[in-house]
Amino acid sequence: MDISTTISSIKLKNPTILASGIMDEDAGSMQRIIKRGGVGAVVTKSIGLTARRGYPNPTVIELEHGILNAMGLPNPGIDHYGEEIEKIKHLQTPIIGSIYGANPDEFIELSRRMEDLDVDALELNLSCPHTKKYGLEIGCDPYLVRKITCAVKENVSIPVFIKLSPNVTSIIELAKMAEEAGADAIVAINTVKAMKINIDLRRPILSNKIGGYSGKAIMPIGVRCVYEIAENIQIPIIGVGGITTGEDAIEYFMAGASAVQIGSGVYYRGIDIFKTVCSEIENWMKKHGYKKLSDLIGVAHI
Amino acid sequence: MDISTTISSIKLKNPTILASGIMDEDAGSMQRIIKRGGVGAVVTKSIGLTARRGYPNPTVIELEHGILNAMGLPNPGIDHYGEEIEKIKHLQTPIIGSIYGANPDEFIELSRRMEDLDVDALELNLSCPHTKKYGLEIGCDPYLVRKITCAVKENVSIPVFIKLSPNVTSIIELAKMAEEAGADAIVAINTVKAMKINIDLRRPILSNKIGGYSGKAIMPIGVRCVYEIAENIQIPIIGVGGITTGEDAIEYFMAGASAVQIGSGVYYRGIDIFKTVCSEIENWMKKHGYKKLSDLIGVAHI
Amino acid sequence: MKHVNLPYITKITDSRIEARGIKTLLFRYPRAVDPGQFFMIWIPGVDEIPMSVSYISQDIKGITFRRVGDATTALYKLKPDDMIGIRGPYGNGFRIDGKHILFVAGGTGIATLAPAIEKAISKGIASTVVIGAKTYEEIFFEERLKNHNAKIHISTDDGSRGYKGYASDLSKQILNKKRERFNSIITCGPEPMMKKLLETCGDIPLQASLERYMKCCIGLCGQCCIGEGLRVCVEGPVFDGKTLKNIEDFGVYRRDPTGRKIRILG
Amino acid sequence: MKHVNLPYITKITDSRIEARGIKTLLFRYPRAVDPGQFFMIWIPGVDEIPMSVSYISQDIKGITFRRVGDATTALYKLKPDDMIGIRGPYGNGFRIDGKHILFVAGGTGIATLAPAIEKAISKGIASTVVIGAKTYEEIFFEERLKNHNAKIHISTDDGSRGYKGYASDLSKQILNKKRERFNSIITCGPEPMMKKLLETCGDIPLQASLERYMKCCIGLCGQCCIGEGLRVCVEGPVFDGKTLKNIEDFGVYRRDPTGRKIRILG
Ligand SMILES: Cc1cc2nc3c(=O)[nH]c(=O)nc-3n(C[C@H](O)[C@H](O)[C@H](O)COP(=O)(O)OP(=O)(O)OC[C@H]3O[C@@H](n4cnc5c(N)ncnc54)[C@H](O)[C@@H]3O)c2cc1C
Ligand SMILES: Cc1cc2nc3c(=O)[nH]c(=O)nc-3n(C[C@H](O)[C@H](O)[C@H](O)COP(=O)(O)OP(=O)(O)OC[C@H]3O[C@@H](n4cnc5c(N)ncnc54)[C@H](O)[C@@H]3O)c2cc1C
Ligand SMILES: Cc1cc2nc3c(=O)[nH]c(=O)nc-3n(C[C@H](O)[C@H](O)[C@H](O)COP(=O)(O)O)c2cc1C
Ligand SMILES: Cc1cc2nc3c(=O)[nH]c(=O)nc-3n(C[C@H](O)[C@H](O)[C@H](O)COP(=O)(O)O)c2cc1C
Ligand code: FES
Ligand code: FES
Repeated sequence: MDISTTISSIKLKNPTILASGIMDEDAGSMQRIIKRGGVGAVVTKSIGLTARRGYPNPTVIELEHGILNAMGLPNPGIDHYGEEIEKIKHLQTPIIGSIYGANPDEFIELSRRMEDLDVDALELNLSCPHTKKYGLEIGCDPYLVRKITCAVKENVSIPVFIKLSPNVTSIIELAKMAEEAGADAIVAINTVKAMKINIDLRRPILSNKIGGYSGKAIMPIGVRCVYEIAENIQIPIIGVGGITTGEDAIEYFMAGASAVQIGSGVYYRGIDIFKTVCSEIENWMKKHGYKKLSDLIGVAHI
Repeated sequence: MDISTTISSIKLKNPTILASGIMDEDAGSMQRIIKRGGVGAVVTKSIGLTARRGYPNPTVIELEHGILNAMGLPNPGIDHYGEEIEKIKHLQTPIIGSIYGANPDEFIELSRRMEDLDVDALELNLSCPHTKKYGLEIGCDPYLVRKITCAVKENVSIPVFIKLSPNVTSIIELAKMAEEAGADAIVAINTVKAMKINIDLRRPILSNKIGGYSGKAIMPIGVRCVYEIAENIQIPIIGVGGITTGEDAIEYFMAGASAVQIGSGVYYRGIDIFKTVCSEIENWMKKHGYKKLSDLIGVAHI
Repeated sequence: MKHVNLPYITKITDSRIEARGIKTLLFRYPRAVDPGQFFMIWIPGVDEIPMSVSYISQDIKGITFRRVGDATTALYKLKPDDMIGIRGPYGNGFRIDGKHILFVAGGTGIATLAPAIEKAISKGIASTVVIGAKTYEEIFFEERLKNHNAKIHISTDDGSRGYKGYASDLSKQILNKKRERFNSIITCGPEPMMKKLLETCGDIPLQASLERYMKCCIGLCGQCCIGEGLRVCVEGPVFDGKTLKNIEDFGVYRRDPTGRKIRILG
Repeated sequence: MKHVNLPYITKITDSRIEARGIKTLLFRYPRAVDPGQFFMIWIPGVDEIPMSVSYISQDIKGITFRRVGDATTALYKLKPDDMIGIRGPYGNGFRIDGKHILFVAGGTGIATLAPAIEKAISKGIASTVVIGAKTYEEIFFEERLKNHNAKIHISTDDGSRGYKGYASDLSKQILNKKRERFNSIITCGPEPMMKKLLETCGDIPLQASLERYMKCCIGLCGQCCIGEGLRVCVEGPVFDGKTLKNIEDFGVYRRDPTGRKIRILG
């Protein structure tokens, strides 16, 4: 059974990737995910030029059908995060550096710094739905997506992945722009803008009021996005949103994803979810007579 | 306990409304909802100029956390639907006529016809996510929303509600355009674009592939939309999406909705859901010392 | 098999021709199903259509159908190991009680009634069965039911076997002779036939299984509604005579997929 | 109370001052909680912060805290009938077994240990308790524990009561005298104190309850991780000595809300 996969020049021994923002604030947690979880690759927390505290708590709550968060992009800043990356390089698992910025110049600066840290690829977070000025405002403007992608591509030689938001009128258009601009892969999706109000206290629970919805509930939205994107571009897609089982991952592969990221699933099924999902994928493939993962990718486009 | 509410000039004895597309293809089913369900108002199926079969089956499936449908706007056309409306007029429950069209002229024609049928208000479906040419393509262009709203307002004298889609970059902008153009209320939200693939058969289940996600999973998305819209416009909002309990409805009221529509909830809790939700609202209000519904509307904006 | 309303993919385990243009497909479906309930059968790339359960055992269920259009033709072509999607069972099913039940089937209606007849007999209820068909080549399930000791009467429109005429007419004869014997009538077939039966059954309680165009089958879309919002997919497909008497459209109108009323041909 | 990870809104039923700047709040929370577990306490409009359970009864639970900043000051001002949101309980809690446990509390650490001590005693386990505080006015729960027949030793930094010095030093003395008596040490307090204790406890198994900046408490955000990805909110807050010996940062560094390492003041 061959479940290895390739995204641009990055070879992954299996198609499960730790999603950005989950257990990746420090080297130790990524190390645990790599060693015990058995991931194919990790994405770092989204890192900016300077440290950010993020929003006050509550920042994460569990809803009936998913997880709602508004962290506010907390991160120690690229100056401090470097040492965390240093510490996990020896583990031989691809590291994808996630970055966010307010404009093309910030993205350029951060990309160079990340490349200097020797990460294997970059993930441009153009899609955080709840942080003003960062993310969504940028990620929903096709021309800005193109501009940033071009700018970064001109400045680094490692592969550049563009992470898109589902909170837009046409994710297809954004994906096309990114491809045109030279992106090496599309990552879809980030969280869905949502809100939970506590009626006893008559107020939104999250301190930022609006947050991003992830976990089981959003999976059909993520699958739709990946499917739509796959019909319109040639570069690989990394699927993310609501994956908790091997069958979920297979649904994403069939929609057109070459690999998947898992975030909230770590809550639903624990740190071992990556291993578990891989063995579920293998079992399913065995049972259904598939020999390699690539035989599944995009087959639902009929 | 006063749970009556007013949307523009329409007085509702209670704030629960049957959502468009659910049990409203013929007079009999609306009659049952009115008599046994005890709704405050009904919205008709979305009606066009001519009959449409809609898509082949499968058109509706239940997912783990919601309902997915791509009916394809089946309807008998305005010529035939008139008699259904005639038959329920005597029931003294406000009837909101839902219409869809491909351009402003179709909307004008349909609005006039609906007004002639003596409905109490119009709901312009600018938001069906899965029917090409109708709905989303129109509903995501702010200028088209304004144009259609203006055109309809100039041609009828009954209140005009605009139903919006969450599948857009900024629902706020659309709501503002509708308000500017003279809309009497905003209805939010229609279904969320989503897909379910069957991995055994390697294909999307719905014949239209992409469908609209409704039911429990989408409630946090609907609440967010209503909250965002309420911060930006003055006209009333009707909240819809995922409501199955009185507490769900209260969450929408606190987000800014003056009334709510229920669709998929009819599946989760049966035809009686409208009555049940009303008594849950009343019980909650009693327990928490509220006397009238208006004391709840918008209070979560702090 | 977590979600009853999401197609469960299963393989055809067996198929057989029952009569001219009539086929049975058997498949693994390990969920409890009652006689009179139905499935939505997904034929990928073609359609999804309602079909009554015609065979019920622990793990294996079956459907029996006439080839009439695209979907049933595609179904007809399926062979063992081909895959279909099943959701359901939907609807209420028959109430099977009393001492002696008269079953009246028209056309493929016998497919729907067969499991009910077997259940009645297994409960020790005397069962008289009228099987009506256009012509002798379209009669099926006669042997199956004889094996269960049902008393069988046959009618054909062309008189090629048994009584010449409609099943409803033959039933009228039977009822006229020994009306007091029956304390229940259960029927499935063309609506005009069932309507006639309703008119002649007098005060014998009747249950009729209806067909309407189906889409969601979970009681949302309203496509299948009759009378005052009765959902054939939820409150039906089996309705009792009292309810049917209040439904103007019974035997007269149905609605097509657009929702438009269509006259039912007699 | 369906969702453990969504704040459950409850009213303060009672509050009391335990010592200078130390307050207990009691509230209805009908979910099982073990000693050593903690809640996230939502003070609407202010913050949501972690707090160990300090009182456990069937329906009523309590927290006991020191006023140190915005959130604890807001909490401090709350009166009966004011509402807060609670989610949890989170974390693993203490393993309470053996014959004789030495409990060592520094500062508000005794809030976390009190329910554990009560449980130990109710299980018939001899309990020796060291309560360390800056000064005599900040000692609390002494009476509460005496009532339960715990053997109590007091230390204050300024010598205003009991032993003059740190709780860890007093514990060292106690251990030096009758080390063989204890088969378990359980501690909660400033990390440098716990680290010292770890160094002196030798082969007596030790459990220490740690504090780290908390956000999600459901093991996702990674904010609270120490060592090789141990989540204080899930695998902690109680860790055993063996584990702690492998954690370089224990007693030395913690991370602030940005994720940056901050030296822990000794
Ligand atoms: C509850 C129920 C149980 C049924 N059980 C049986 C059975 O046991 N055996 C049997 O042979 N037939 C049964 N039918 C009828 C069967 O569903 C139709 O024959 C079949 O759908 C025809 O599909 P088609 O594409 O081959 O024909 P088409 O050419 O599409 O249509 C032929 C007829 O079938 C009807 N039809 C098509 N699609 C649907 C649909 N989604 N829902 C309802 N009617 C539809 C059409 O309205 C038309 O009257 C049942 C119908 C219902 C509602
Ligand atoms: C598992 C656990 C159990 C705790 N139990 C108790 C207890 O029983 N009694 C008690 O008095 N204190 C307890 N604390 C500490 C308590 O959470 C802090 O004192 C409180 O958060 C301070 O908030 P503030 O806004 O008043 O202070 P601030 O001025 O905001 O900060 C003061 C200190 O509290 C820390 N703090 C602030 N927010 C958090 C947070 N979300 N998570 C962790 N630390 C934070 C800061 O990092 C700083 O070191 C516990 C902490 C943890 C992690
Ligand atoms: C607590 C939390 C923090 C997140 N932080 C980030 C982030 O920093 N950068 C980013 O690109 N995505 C972030 N995400 C989004 C995830 O990477 C992922 O796109 C999303 O959660 C959907 O996947 P899931 O359903 O598997 O969680 C975060 C998600 C969660 C739940
Ligand atoms: C089966 C089905 C059919 C629908 N048809 C329509 C329609 O014709 N017009 C329309 O405006 N909305 C239609 N909707 C959307 C609903 O009116 C509603 O906006 C959506 O389902 C969210 O509400 P819910 O979660 O309560 O179902 C339909 C929804 C479903 C499930
Ligand atoms: S088929 Fe949709 S309500 Fe019956
Ligand atoms: S607080 Fe988020 S992982 Fe522990």
